[in-house]
Amino acid sequence: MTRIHQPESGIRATDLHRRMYRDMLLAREINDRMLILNRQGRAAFAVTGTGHEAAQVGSAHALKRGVDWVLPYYRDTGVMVVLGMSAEQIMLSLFAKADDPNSGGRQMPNHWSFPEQRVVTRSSVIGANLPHAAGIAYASKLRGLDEVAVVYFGEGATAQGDFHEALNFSAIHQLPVLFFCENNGYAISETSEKQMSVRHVAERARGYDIPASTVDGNDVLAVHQEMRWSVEEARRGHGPKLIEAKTYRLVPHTSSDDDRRYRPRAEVEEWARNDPIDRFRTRLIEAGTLADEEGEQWAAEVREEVDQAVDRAWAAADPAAESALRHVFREADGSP
Amino acid sequence: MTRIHQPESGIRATDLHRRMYRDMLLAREINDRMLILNRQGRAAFAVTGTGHEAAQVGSAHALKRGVDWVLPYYRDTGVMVVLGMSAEQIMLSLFAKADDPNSGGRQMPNHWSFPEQRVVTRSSVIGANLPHAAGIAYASKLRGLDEVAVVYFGEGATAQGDFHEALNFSAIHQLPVLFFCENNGYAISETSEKQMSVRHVAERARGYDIPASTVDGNDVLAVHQEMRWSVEEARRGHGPKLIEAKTYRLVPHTSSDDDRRYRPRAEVEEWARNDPIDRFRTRLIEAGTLADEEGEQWAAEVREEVDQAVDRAWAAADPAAESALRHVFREADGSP
Amino acid sequence: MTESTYIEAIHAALEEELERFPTMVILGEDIQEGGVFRVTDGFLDRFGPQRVLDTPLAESSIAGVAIGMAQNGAVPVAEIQFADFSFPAFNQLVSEAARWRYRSNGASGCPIVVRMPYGAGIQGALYHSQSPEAFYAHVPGLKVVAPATPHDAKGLLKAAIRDPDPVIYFEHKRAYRLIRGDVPDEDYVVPIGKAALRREGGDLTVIAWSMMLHESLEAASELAAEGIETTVLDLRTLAPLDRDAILDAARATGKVLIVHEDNISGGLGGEIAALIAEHAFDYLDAPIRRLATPDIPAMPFSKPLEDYWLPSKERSAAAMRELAAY
Amino acid sequence: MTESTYIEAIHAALEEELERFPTMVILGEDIQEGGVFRVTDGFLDRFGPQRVLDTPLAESSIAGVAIGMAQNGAVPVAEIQFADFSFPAFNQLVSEAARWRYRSNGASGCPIVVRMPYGAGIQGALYHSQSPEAFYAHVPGLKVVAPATPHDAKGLLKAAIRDPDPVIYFEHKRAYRLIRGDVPDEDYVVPIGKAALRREGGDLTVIAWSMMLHESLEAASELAAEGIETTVLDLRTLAPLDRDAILDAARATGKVLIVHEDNISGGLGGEIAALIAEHAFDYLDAPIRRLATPDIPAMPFSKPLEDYWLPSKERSAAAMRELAAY
Ligand SMILES: Cc1ncc(C[n+]2csc(CCOP(=O)(O)OP(=O)(O)O)c2C)c(N)n1
Ligand SMILES: Cc1ncc(C[n+]2csc(CCOP(=O)(O)OP(=O)(O)O)c2C)c(N)n1
Ligand SMILES: [Mg+2]
Ligand SMILES: [Mg+2]
Repeated sequence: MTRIHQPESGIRATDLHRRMYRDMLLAREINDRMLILNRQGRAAFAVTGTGHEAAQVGSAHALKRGVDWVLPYYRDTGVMVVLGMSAEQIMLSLFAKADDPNSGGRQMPNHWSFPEQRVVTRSSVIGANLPHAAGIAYASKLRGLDEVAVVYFGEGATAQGDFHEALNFSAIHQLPVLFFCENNGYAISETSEKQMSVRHVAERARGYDIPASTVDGNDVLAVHQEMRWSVEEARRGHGPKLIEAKTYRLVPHTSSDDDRRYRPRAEVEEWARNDPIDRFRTRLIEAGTLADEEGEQWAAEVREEVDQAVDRAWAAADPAAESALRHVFREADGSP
Repeated sequence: MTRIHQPESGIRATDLHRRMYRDMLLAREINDRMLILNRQGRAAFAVTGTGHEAAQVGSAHALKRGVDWVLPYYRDTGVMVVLGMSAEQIMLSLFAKADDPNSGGRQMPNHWSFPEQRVVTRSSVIGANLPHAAGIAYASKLRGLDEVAVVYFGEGATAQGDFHEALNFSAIHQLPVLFFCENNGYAISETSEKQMSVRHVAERARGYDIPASTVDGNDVLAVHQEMRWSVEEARRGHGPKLIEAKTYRLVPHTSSDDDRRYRPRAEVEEWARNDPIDRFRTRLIEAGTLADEEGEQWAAEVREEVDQAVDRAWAAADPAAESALRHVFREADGSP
Repeated sequence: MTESTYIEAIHAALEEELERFPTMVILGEDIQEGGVFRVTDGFLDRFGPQRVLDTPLAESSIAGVAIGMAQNGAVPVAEIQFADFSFPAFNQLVSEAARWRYRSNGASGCPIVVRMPYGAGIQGALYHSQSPEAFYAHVPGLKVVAPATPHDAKGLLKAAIRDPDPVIYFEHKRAYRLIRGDVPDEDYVVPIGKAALRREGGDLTVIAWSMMLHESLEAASELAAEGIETTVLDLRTLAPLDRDAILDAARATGKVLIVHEDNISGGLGGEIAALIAEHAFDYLDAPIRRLATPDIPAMPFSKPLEDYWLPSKERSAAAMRELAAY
Repeated sequence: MTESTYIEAIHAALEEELERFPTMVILGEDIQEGGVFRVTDGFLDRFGPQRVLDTPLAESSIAGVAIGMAQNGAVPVAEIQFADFSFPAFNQLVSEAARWRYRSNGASGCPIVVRMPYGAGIQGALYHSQSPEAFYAHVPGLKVVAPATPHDAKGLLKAAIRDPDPVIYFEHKRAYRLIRGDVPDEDYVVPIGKAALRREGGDLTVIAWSMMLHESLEAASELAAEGIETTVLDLRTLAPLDRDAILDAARATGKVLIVHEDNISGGLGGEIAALIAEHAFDYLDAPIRRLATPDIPAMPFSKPLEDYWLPSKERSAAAMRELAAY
């Protein structure tokens, strides 16, 4: 049931690949910048996905935008970049500004909500949104719609009761849901051996007869291929799938964490040599999909984009204090 | 991973077998009587294990009494009979009398608690006591004790998040726990296809690398053999196991249920022909372990025993009204 | 108007709303065969297994799946077989459903209904008798209702189903076949958030809901024969509370008794008493009294213990007399 | 006596009890590396991985496994990383731990401690700021404590660990490094169930706990300069409540303000107000006031929203002045 996908040997020079690379660059730049802004004392808290960009961008590009439902987790800057949340919008969230599209500054950064792209709001309670994905997919099926729901989570989340209940329900009803696990080997300080007695999260799917695969999560094309196939399968009514993308976070868990306490530096360095962005760039250049200088130019563009996003977001208005009282229930003015 | 055990062809005429048969008879008599007492308006509620006696008696006889920890569920009259709870004690519980050893009349019948045999109290909340078994076993291991913990439950319970969390924790720490599932194909009215997407509960154990087996739960010797082996393995430190005993309840879910609404009579009749007590008697008589007339005599003795138990329990005192206020916290008089 | 029982009223509300909303789904354990109380009897044949959905025995996912459905155009009405079994779903209800709108800054809501048969008096023992309303009524973002009459049972359930926000609907299992009353033949809703004055009298005020309302009304009749006139307020909605109705009823008599089945400490009676003690203080002529179950972990099974535990008409009447005489 | 911080006091209590009880186990997420707040720093090396146990990310089993351990001679002290994440464990705490003794008719108890870092003021937003004490304090069979000082943090934690019944221990995360105080050098416990009078004055009474005690004490000093003398009661134990201390403090001044971080409706303040309104009614000279957070689903992340939301020293002082002038 578990298989490690190897990417195809020859990468075709497609727009998609260039687009993916660009998205990864932007996600990385946003991730890194959020942490810097925290270190500078400008952002109270940051949680980032540095190192996960291939898993996130590769998978998200397999979705039908505006049709498929997406439930990303706090590391998924890359998913949101693919779905079109701008650097500025993400920075508005980081600074908890009134115009933050996710929550108007109410939630911590990276607690996504983006109705126009069918990203539904989530809490910080790990595991709790897996049943939501099942419920969304049930409604799609009930209504005869061609939609797929994807929920993203870490391997730590798979220890929660809600993981079990969501997979069980989805399998019983053969729902169009994808369970996408970014297995980075750690839940804060705990290694995955403390979360599970099997080697791969994919093995967890066995108890439900849910087809599952383990892919190299630092290989954007391998992720993309596996995800595309799985999404198509789900859309065709063949039921849920679980994809485990093995990856690594190259940064502390959050701005509040000091990962030197629990991770050997050598391990981090080794994974840094396997940086998904570097790997992809090398392959794109080798394949002639990307010119060397383009890579540099894009990096500069992305930096500039994020610089401007930060400046604009920083200058934006805070929420008005009394607005804290709003939206407990639907207001008379007729929000959804 | 899933295997159906065949009983050995020749049954040896041992005391154990006779003892098991007798326990099954007694359990059945108690079960049936509880339901009758309810129908007669003498008991407010009854929940019974008629049909499950082989699974219960066969498994419980594999335990070390007073050493192993037992967490039975509401159907497990047979387990309690093996552990030495008397018919009278069970009837005290049915009638909610002050001397009910389980709860002093506070809990519904069959909510077992029997400290002298290491049966710990349980709620009605299905699934919730599986983590307790894991915790007990963790303490055994921590303290270097040779104990095993067994928790009994139906297949419906395997849908709960707590099932997942308990198996996961037990597997990670390789604890001496046995998960014993009496799969009777129904959770009240819901067939097992509504609870799970796999055919056998044993398959659920795959996601944890917990060895699991499916046995004919109406074959007391098959159950006993599988349980013995599993208990020994667990005691030797080889970690948790799951045993699924396929059986059937020959009666409504509880006295409040009308199973004719959801179960075809033909199905019930077919299982009645597979009654674990009849099957075992035939084999014992064939093997010469039990004489024909002994069977009848025992049945009469057991009836007499239960008659007397009912009479004595019925005559026993109710709890004093104000005693409802006691034991919220430990009292000064120094209970445990 | 047609006379019907409380359970018939709930059944009718579900049926009419299933007709009205083609994507309404009712989900829970054993509901296809009619449910352990027969509330959903006949719906499977009428609306099919996709809309009348038997779930696995897993309350967290019952709530969680309903939340997801509500995001995608379905109208989920979940059943928790007994309110006692809502605790495995507590996180879904409190952390998820209740905060959906708030945390999305009003961008999306979470219109689910969670029906919970609750309450004591049928020898359900510790885990089939609880009144956990205080937990849910404490959660901003949840609406909580507890109808006492067939009229309100139907009208509040319809209101809940049409409400844009999550509603916990407590239906009293002792009321199912015991309580009868007139129900309008045409479509109607009972607005969430409005209490109902069931009786007016100048000597004292009783505030109650669900089955305790009936006990209190009976006690009030008894007292009337003794010349003591009682105002009885049926809260109906437990969150958000109808503050005006509570304060008006308290001010009207200056003496207040609050009656509930939940245990006293931290029960909803405390909140009601606190509102009165803060906002109607100058009108009070007597201590605010609460009659509730003692602080023990839910109702025992034994009948003598149950009788000792549950507030009865007699105990209501005694407390009322005492208060009137203060 | 040695001066220490609140977090040092908790660390010391755990360490000393780990020494005292060879089968004591602390369990939770990330506690081997010291925990996200560093409370358990150094324990892994000292007591080994069996007694300092990193659990899977699954709160229901953290509580459930602790309950099991307690049956078999271990002394479990569980940590829920943030009190906000105790809701997945709600069923284990409410249906299981709290009722263990009651439902076994006193035959066995459930001596577990569940530590929960809680409270707001560190920009933890909706899910790292909550004060869910009212939920747990409502549950008969649970004891609930919330120390304000290092002295009490240590003494109540030791008392909790040695208690034969389940104790929820709320430690305020804003207090960890902010609050300092003297701690005895010798072994001691602070008895569960006893409030502490922190200040005496005849004009009004403030009842608070944990961080809100400190805000209230500062406000009281400020008011003293204006000639208003305040009695300040630190509840310390939230269940079972110290009724005598509450009623005495209320009677002493006839004017009461209750302050807490949890949202107002259904918060513990309601229960306290209700007790006073029933049992100290004749002594009251003013409405019973509550200062708490508004009825919104937990603290927002944005600093202006957080500031708006959290009761401050200034708002305490304003409410106290108003009450004194009534
Ligand atoms: C229910 C719950 N418990 C604990 C936490 C605290 N917490 C936040 S992230 C985290 C680790 C998550 O690990 P994983 O799921 O592997 O995702 P990763 O952060 O590694 O991407 C923990 C324990 C939480 N947010 N929710
Ligand atoms: C958490 C919870 N939800 C619902 C119930 C109501 N209930 C009692 S027994 C039961 C079915 C259990 O089925 P199974 O686990 O297969 O055991 P069986 O009764 O078939 O032996 C249900 C739904 C409960 N007791 N606890
Ligand atoms: Mg991880
Ligand atoms: Mg079953």
